[in-house]
Amino acid sequence: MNVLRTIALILSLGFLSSILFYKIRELRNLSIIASLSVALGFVIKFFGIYTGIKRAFSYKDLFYFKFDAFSNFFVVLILGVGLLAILASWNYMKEKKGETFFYVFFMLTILGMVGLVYSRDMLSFFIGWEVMTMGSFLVILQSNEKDRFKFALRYFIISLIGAYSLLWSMFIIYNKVHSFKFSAFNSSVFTKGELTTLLITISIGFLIKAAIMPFHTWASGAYSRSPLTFTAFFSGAMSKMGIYGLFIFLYGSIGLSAIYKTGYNEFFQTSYFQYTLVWLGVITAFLGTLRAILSEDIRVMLAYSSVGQLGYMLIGIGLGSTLGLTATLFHVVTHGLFKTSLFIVVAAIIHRTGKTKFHELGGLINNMPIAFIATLISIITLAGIPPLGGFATKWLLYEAMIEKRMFFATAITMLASIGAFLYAYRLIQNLFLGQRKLEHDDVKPAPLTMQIAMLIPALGMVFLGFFPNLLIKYTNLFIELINIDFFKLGVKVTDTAFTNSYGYWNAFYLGSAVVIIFIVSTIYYNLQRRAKIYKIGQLDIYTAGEYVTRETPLNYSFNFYGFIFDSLKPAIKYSVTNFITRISKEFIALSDFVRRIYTGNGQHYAIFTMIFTIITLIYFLS
Amino acid sequence: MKTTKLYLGPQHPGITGNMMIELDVEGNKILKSKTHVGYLHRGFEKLMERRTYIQSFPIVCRICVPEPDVNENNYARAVEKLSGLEVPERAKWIRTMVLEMARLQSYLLWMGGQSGSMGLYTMPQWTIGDRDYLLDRFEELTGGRVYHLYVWPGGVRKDLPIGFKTRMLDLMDYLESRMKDYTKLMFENAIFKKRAIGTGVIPKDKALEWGVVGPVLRGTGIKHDVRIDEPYEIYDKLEFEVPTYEGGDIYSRALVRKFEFMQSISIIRQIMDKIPEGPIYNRIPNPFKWKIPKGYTYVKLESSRGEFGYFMASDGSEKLRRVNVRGPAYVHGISLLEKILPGSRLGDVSTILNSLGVCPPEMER
Amino acid sequence: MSTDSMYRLLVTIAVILGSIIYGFFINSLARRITARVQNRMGPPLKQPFIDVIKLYSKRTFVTHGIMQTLGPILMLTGIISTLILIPYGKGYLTLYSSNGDLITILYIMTFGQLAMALAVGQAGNPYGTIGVARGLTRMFGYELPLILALISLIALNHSADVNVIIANQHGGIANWNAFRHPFVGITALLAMLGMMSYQPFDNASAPAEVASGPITEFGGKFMAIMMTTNAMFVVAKLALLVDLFFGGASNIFILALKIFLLYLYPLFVGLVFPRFAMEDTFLFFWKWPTLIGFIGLAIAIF
Amino acid sequence: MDDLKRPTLDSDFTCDMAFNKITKWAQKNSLWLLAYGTGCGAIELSPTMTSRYDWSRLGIRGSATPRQADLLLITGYLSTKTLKRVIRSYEQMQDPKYVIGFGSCTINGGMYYDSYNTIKQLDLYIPVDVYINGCMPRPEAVLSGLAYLKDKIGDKKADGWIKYKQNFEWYRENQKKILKSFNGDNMPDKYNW
Repeated sequence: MNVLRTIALILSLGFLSSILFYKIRELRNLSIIASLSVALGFVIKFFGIYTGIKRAFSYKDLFYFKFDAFSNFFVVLILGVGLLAILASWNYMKEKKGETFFYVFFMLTILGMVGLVYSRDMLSFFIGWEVMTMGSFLVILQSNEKDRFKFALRYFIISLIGAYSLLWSMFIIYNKVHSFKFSAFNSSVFTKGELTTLLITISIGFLIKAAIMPFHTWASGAYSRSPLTFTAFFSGAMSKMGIYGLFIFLYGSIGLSAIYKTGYNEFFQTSYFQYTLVWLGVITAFLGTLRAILSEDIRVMLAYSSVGQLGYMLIGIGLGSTLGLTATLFHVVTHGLFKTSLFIVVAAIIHRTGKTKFHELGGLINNMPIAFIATLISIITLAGIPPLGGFATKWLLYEAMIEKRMFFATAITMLASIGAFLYAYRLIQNLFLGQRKLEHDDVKPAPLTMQIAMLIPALGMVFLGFFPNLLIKYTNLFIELINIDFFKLGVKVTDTAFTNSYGYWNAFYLGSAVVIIFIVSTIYYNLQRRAKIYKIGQLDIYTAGEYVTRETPLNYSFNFYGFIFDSLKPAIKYSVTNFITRISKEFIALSDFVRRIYTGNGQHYAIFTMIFTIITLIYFLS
Repeated sequence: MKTTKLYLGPQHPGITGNMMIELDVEGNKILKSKTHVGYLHRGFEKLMERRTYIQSFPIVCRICVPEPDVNENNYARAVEKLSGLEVPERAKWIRTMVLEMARLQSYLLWMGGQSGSMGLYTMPQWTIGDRDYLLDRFEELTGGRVYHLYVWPGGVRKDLPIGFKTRMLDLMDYLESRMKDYTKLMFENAIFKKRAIGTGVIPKDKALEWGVVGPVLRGTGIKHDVRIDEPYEIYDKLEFEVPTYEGGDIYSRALVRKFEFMQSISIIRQIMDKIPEGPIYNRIPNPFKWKIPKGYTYVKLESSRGEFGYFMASDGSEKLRRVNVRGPAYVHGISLLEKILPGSRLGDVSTILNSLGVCPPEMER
Repeated sequence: MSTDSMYRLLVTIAVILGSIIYGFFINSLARRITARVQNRMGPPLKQPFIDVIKLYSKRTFVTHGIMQTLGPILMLTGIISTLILIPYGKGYLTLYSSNGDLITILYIMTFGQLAMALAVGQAGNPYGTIGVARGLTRMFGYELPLILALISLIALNHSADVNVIIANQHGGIANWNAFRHPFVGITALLAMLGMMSYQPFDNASAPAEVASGPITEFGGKFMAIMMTTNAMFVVAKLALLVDLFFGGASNIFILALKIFLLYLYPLFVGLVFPRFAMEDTFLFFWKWPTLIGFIGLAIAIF
Repeated sequence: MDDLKRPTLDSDFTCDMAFNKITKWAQKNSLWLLAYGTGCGAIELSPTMTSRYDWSRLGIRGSATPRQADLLLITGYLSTKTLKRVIRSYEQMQDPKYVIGFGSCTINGGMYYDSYNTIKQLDLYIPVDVYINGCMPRPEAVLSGLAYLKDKIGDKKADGWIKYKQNFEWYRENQKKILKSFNGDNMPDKYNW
């Protein structure tokens, strides 16, 4: 039995049923969910099994697919997040304008992604890549936002640039090695200059998909204007395709030795190219965080947060050491979990209230307790506070950077993660805590499917917090699998304790200590015999003696970190988005000028032709 | 709603008394401010119409709690003006001294409030402790610490006690030496300067139009002082300067007050030096039968916070017909505050409030 | 349970209780010193203990919701978790510091702060929320120099292990990190001003601006636990700084002395300075301390 | 006032009053005062709290918000507008809580006995544990008043907060008599806890 064919069959069936039953909601959704879960179960079943099954698939030596643990890792992420997103969409997309086509294009995107993850040649990789881009572009158009065209188009155009950059580099490779297969790549036939160009063009293609600064300009618009359950998938799984591509191209096919050939820095034990990647990641992490802190729209904040988090992953890739790659893979999982959960929470809130700005919300904790718990766990993970899963990434990443002696970069990355704490707090404060608005008194809890979809990742995060070693056992496997020079300074994992030459951390002991201390504190807290805790009303707060009403705006939420904004105002003016906007304006002006040449008047064309002929003649005759 | 409504007061540590500023805040920026008063309204002007001239003295000083003597002085001078009562020379000197002492203690209180609002808590501990020495002298002179009932129509109640002069001069020396510490701790403090310079600016061209008076006005660079413009008591016989500083911000107001503090010390020294001997009061008729001829008058003086005026009308009976008190805090605390607060930062509200010397009881009377 | 881990547990409990008592003790000593500077007597040394007992003996405890009730417990949890990761000496006094390095300590410190922030949020008071926003902004400010200093230490010692860093400072005052690497020491000391929330940087709970800030809605038992955790947190922070920059300690008494002396420094700075405006607080840390920190780090690396 | 019933302490409250020695001692020696200068008396509080008289040596300190405060000092007269805020602040404070009427105005209206805007007798509206008379009372008088309150707490006689709970309707009625727009201004009718 061929595993790949089976998976393709199951997913194609799901895709077809989404087209066939596009009018019948229950049938369509159930068949999609069934196909995704069967495929997911299938992948998980054969996750580490490579014997007794046929796991490669090729067609005329042109398309080549392979079923291996590394791809499976990403496929599980794609299918899992996809499943959750579709589950959440059941209620979220209900009776929305674009509901019918949403699922078709969603499935198309998933199909493309699974295809590109399993592909082991450039051609099928590129086809999968384009299907994914196209599908996601079409999904964005299914949302109800008025300005979706503008942002979808921006996303599409920038993605196209990335795709062409990728295509170009593929042609260069084919020109030299005469094969599209990854395994056929041979770095010795390239010169140093060619390799450098290749690395740059390939990276641009993938960095655009991962929304790394300065290629992030599409991200905030596309993330915030798509149907939000799709954004959960977009940010949770799809943005990682850039990371996957970098993995597979840089360390899978091109290989470290080829990268080192382009220039090697003894001090940092890394090539200049990788060093650039690290700093791009650092800058992205920092500036993305800063933008997230200062945004007023929930969706935009999460979008910039995604940009920042992708920066961490790029750092790990740039480091190229075992520890760094482990950190990246770990973060791919944790980010997938918490971003999915958060976007679904936000989708639920927007679904129930119709509000998207922070200052229009507040005090929803009693209306949506499950969403609150999911958010709480997600933001603790996001901020990387022990004992939940997020801290493992942070620890691995910092130790990896310190190991490579990139101390400045470490400092700024750590600062960025502190910044994440700031916006994470705002996320929970302005949505769930504080005073509830009068019009939100009878907001119902999130729909059941969404509650399930937001709680499952939360459980995953708690589990990863206590047993990060289980995941790392696998990631170590992949890293060996994709043939990286195994560095001596690897992370040593014994049970739940992590040790490397610089530091150590024991997840399980720390986690259990926190739990034990929590239990003891709770007992101590409730020891007092006479203690009666009275629950008082929402408005019974200190307002300097004044009496307030429900109409009084008592939530502090707009311009929450106004201090930072005021302090950094001069610097914030210069953003890449503004730069691009200006360039596009200039471009329009240029086009305007060009339009003047093409007036449509035959006589003008005649004159131009004459002038051109004369100049050419003069040039050749002289 | 983008804005947050914050109630600064009446029960708030940042407010200078029992009043309330209702703020509409957007982030850290204030969009709108509205002063609410009425928490301290006792109806003085109505109460005084029911009391005889002398009976009004005990309540008149309670109009402005931090600086009661200006009210006594104003009221006494208005009564004297209406009734044509003469004041002996020595009484005038003593009255001036009391006024300057009141100014000193008021500035000490202000220094504490101003720096306390910025979180420099050592300063109020020092200045209010030192202010108590002034209150001791008040107590020695008048018998009361806060409310003195010392100034009387036709003079003052008691003569200076024996040895008062030396003790007063010692105190002046002490305060002068303490001022050096205050300067180091507060006026030349880098962070104080950083917060005070450029905050709460009152434009010079608007200051007079807005009715700003006192040190706040002199802080914008306009020289206006009742003591020099229309001298009362014995201010024309004394040598002193009235400082002005350009800028109109908190810091220039602080410098004006610092300079005036030193001037008051010098004035008290001059008074102690030159005070003539003589009687201290002219007898008034039986207060219960003391009828003051029909008429009206307006008296004013320069209090530590600005021009303080009393308009009084008598109808020939033993009781006042109408009195209207014009205090500086009314302008500063209500209309001026509502004009200069929008656009400033939330953290500066209390600082600006303190620098204007807003005194709620005087606003509401 | 083996006798070894038994002893360790007992020592840990003793250190936790000791940190409460010592935290209160230096707090009240600081209040006495403050009072002396301000020309007055000050409260008796037992005052913080009296305050806490009184807060516990309050009759009503009011809460606005589940997070406000849970917040103080989580805060206590976070602080104790921090405390047990910091070494206070040798042997059993290293407590459980073998379960986490400097980075772990840095991150687990924020646990308690998050819990506090959540509790404040649930109370729904705008002053509380503004206080938290200010506190977080200040944290974002001072973390930059602090991280630079800590990274420099890691770079210099080739280890993020606090015990190793202490061991490397062995042998006299000149070997202490604060003196051997002056730039790093200065950066850490400047960042510490922000950590201790004394005067120039006490924006979060500035009475004249935001009433009592984050603790606005907390009374009775909640307030008591907050006071307790604050006392513990002060000890934890200072012990960490002593460990990292001032040579650690061979026995607990010298550690206590060093903690107290280090505590005096932000106290005296606070006594003679008013507080910064919020923007200036933030910018202050990102200007000079950061610059010095970068220089220190550059020296440490090259 | 004839209609002021002496509070009868029922068993539940008597049980509460039986503090053990240590909590009683703590409550005595740690009085946090609500920073609310309601009237002109606030001017004498600053000397009392600063370097010359320094009440912190008696375990007294200010607290910015009512949640943490034990002691409400009514410094002088209360206008009706302030009374409303005082009631709110008092009800937000947490038991046990004490009230000190400061100055003659709280006892009988003092200087403003005939004013149309001030209340004349404070304990009709909130229970008062200790009065300090005088206008103004000197810092020494304030300190002695505080010392008296401490003794009262020690003797379990500072039971104003229990009185307020037990005679709540009576107090509310009185408050409503003077505050005409009591319900119209969103004042909560019930005592919150």
